[in-house]
Amino acid sequence: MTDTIDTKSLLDWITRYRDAVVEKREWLTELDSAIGDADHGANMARGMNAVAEKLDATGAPASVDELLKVVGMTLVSSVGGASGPLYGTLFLRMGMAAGPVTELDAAALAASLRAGLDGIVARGKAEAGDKTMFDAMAPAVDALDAAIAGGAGLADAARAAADAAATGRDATLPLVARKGRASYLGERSVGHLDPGAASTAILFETLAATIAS
Amino acid sequence: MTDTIDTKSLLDWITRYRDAVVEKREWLTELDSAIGDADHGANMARGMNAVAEKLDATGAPASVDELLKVVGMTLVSSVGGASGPLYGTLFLRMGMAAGPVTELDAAALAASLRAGLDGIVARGKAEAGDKTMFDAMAPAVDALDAAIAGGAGLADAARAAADAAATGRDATLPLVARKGRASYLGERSVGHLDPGAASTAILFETLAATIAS
Amino acid sequence: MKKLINAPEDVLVESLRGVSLAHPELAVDFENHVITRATPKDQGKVAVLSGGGSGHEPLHGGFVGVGMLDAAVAGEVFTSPTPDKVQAATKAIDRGAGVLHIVKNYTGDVLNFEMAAELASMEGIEVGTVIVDDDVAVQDSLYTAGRRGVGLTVLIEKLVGAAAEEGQDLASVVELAKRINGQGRSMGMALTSCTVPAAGKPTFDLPEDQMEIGIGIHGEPGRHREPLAPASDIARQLVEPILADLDFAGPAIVMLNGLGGTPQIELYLMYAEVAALLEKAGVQIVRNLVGNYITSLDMAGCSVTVLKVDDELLRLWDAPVNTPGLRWGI
Amino acid sequence: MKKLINAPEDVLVESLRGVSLAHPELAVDFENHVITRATPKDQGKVAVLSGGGSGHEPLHGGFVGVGMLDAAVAGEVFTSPTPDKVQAATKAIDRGAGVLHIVKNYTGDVLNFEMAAELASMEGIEVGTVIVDDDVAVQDSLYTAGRRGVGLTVLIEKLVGAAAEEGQDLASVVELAKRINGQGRSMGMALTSCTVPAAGKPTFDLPEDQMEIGIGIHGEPGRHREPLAPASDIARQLVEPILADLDFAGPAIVMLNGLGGTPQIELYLMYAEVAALLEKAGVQIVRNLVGNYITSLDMAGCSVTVLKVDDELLRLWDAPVNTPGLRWGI
Ligand SMILES: Nc1ncnc2c1ncn2[C@@H]1O[C@H](COP(=O)(O)OP(=O)(O)O)[C@@H](O)[C@H]1O
Ligand SMILES: Nc1ncnc2c1ncn2[C@@H]1O[C@H](COP(=O)(O)OP(=O)(O)O)[C@@H](O)[C@H]1O
Ligand SMILES: [Mg+2]
Ligand SMILES: [Mg+2]
Ligand SMILES: [Mg+2]
Ligand SMILES: [Mg+2]
Repeated sequence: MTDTIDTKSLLDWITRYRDAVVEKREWLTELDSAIGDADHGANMARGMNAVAEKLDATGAPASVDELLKVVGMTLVSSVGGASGPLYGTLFLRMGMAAGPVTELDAAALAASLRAGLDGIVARGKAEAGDKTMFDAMAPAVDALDAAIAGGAGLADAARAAADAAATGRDATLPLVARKGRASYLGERSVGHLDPGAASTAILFETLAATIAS
Repeated sequence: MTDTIDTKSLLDWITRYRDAVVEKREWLTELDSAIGDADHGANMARGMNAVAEKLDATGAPASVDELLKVVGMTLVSSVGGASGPLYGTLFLRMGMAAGPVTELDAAALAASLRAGLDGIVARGKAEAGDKTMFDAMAPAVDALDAAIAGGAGLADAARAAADAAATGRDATLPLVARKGRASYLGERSVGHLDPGAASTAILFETLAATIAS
Repeated sequence: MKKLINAPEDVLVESLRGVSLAHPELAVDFENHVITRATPKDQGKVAVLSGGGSGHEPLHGGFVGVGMLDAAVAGEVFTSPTPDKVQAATKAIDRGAGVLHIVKNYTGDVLNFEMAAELASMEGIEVGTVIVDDDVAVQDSLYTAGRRGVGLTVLIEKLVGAAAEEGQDLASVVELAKRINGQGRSMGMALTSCTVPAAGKPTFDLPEDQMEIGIGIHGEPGRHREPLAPASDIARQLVEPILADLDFAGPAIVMLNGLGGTPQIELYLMYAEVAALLEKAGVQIVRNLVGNYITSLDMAGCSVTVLKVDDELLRLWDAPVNTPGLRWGI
Repeated sequence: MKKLINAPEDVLVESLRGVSLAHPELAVDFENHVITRATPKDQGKVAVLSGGGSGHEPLHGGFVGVGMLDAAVAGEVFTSPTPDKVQAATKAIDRGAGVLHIVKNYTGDVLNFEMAAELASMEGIEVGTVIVDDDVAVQDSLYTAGRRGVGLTVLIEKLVGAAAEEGQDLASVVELAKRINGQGRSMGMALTSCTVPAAGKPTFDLPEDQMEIGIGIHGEPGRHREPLAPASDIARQLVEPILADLDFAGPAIVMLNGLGGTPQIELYLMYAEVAALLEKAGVQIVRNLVGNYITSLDMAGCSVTVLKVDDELLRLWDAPVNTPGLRWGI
């Protein structure tokens, strides 16, 4: 465990995320059945499986930006639905912010994720409390920044981010959805977790686990 | 109780038959569900209700042939399906055989019914054992003839006919259908009463009851 | 029973009201439940009539129009119309050259149309009749009412309608209809029962894991019931009995028909399976229909119809037709 | 789950195979799940593209052809197609005059088509976009993703397709599409849920005696659930919110659309109810469609779309169209 994350570890993260969404696909779809159209698990599993296949077939790029670009492009071109362009944009913007390096220190990782989050907002126009993936991701990136500013190491910062994402996910429960398909439900969306927030919490959990290992 | 049946009694018979098929429509449809298309009760009820309405609206004709013709024509033009033309033909031919009289004695009634039965055979080509209304009607008309030949009065002859019709109906149970919709079932039609034989048994039962009253 | 209806006994007339409002090019006789063209064809041409129980829409009313039927007589749901109504329609459309009755082979239909033809000829109208009996699910033998008339009816109505439109006489049109009937076969299957409005419940019970092979279009039982199978297997079970009944090598028109409750995405998928099997057996599909053409109320399932064709039939098929259910070339 | 399919994951491609076999006048790109005309329109004319999740057939693939769409991009069932595929289709049909994207207003569709338009313009293809949002069941407010795009999509595809066919430029075609979107509204209801093949079970439970008013075309919940009612009452519940949203007095095109599992006999019956209510409110129905045009897999139910029209729109409506799903004048 060092205080940077290199391309190989990023690849490990991607793999863990794939495994986790495939494992939890039914739960994600259950969440989406309640307030959406019952496909978020299928969408994320299809996308991350496509990413894994793509990286298998072409070999993982050596530079961080190339790797993240492949992930982003593959998600964009395999998921569809709302989550495809949004998660795709996350990784594409992360790559652009990271640049042609082979590892990221804590600050660079945080900046990259911040850029990704901004990309999601640029695409989806979500605001805090709209009951979307933003409500798990924004607190996670904020927590990462705060931990780094407070002098924490990468591992601790990533753990803080994962915890914040989980808290953010749980905080979507009482919200009225104002973006995406769930917004058609109005008040009836209250009492359900947002599926995208749930998959985002998994993303940060696997990031923390990768760095911790 | 005399040994003839006049137009008024024939009308009484028609009314009793209407009441009986309306009362038993669900049973008739149940029978038709098992080996047909679940409409024999609806068909017969619609037809006999139309007959009653017609006779109500225009008044019952004074002569036997006119009365039976109205019944037959109304059945033909209100039932549809297989039973419409067959029952319609029965009454039309009965009327033609009876002629412009105001009452029928036992022999004339038997001859009229025989002509009706022949009409059904001419239309539907059913033979004994095909599992159709023929299998209730032919024994009934035979029994009527035999009773008259044996010197029985009209009431006893009609009772014999009703009993023979019921026996004929029950005898359709083990038969394999060879005519009408039930024939598509082949062996699977075994073990079910034929709906048309069931409505025919009701026809003769109400005839016996009318004459007995 | 979940249906978009008011009272079950009003379904037929209220649905005809919708037909009448939706199609100014058609005329509806509400008393006799007859749909005709608003503008009759020219005097001296054979008129073509079909009809039967309702619940098979677009058959028959949806096929009234230039190049196809002149009239359709609608009975109650699954119940043949009565002779007087068929006779009224026959009289209304006769243009002095006689009327062809296209009748599906069910005892009720056959008897009612037979009586109607008698009534019509008593009024001096020449009537020719073709009895359609294309359903290979039922044995055509002395021991049945014969094969049922199903999907081929649609194709006959189109082809014979074209022949009548171009001025062929009644004898030719009857002969043509009979010839087509001789060279077409169908077979159907159901995933679910239909529900007759007046009955209020499904005609038969079909468990969630079972299907019925060889179903008729009135919810009559089929050849047998068996566990639900993939589309490829179902296609095989529909195509094989058709090919076993008649040699279809050569050019053919194929219809993959939905029974009313099956969506188009599944019908196209089935068509791909069926077409592959037929092509493998030497059938060359020159024209096709994929969609709901002869339905069984809300039943889920499909049927396959194959008709052997020559250049003459192909020409008649391609002739213009303009009806709610089939339209091209106009 | 009772469906005529093989494996759920193959439904899309296998159904496209059927489309390809059934329609020689169309070309199918199996890699990108794109249906185009086999013969492209003339150089210099605006091309019109639509697409979205599958399961709404005939929308969109069934509307590709002369006078309507140049291409339809099919996503997985109920899932928007991805930008690369939309971009591939855009590129394939551009005839140098730009491409109109007709997009139904769902976050997924909007985002994916937006990215596709970005990709296309990077390649020098001019793209115009109309977002269709006609569903009055959903409030259009800051607190929702806006009204959903439903039945009006069919009418826009027809009208705008006609304008492109006659050579109107991209700016005019975009403006026309937006104008039409502004003057049409829809509302739907369901008797049953649909079943997504990959999910294998109904998306929602709707008890035998209940119906859902204001349903979307993906099994999204509606405005509310209530006891099953007669057709006349259902018609009122569909028509009233449409009339409350926009003044429709005057000439209009009306579509009574089936959601996939409802037979034509019921759709005509509903049409009669709806037409009567609209006429009473001063809407003069000058054209109509009654049938399955934009479906939700096997869902039973229907939707009503009303579009205010003038002579210009009527002329475009009557212009020839030749697609599997809509055909006249050719
Ligand atoms: N405008 C938006 N901004 C951010 N996230 C969004 C937005 N719209 C939807 N989402 C997220 O997308 C998730 C749904 O994704 P998914 O089910 O895969 O797509 P779809 O809604 O198209 O079926 C929601 O749970 C929500 O977190
Ligand atoms: N060819 C025939 N000859 C005599 N009776 C017949 C014949 N075909 C059918 N039937 C009778 O008709 C009855 C069915 O009548 P119904 O259900 O009203 O008509 P459908 O079969 O057209 O639905 C059968 O039960 C049978 O008794
Ligand atoms: Mg979803
Ligand atoms: Mg019956
Ligand atoms: Mg019947
Ligand atoms: Mg989706």
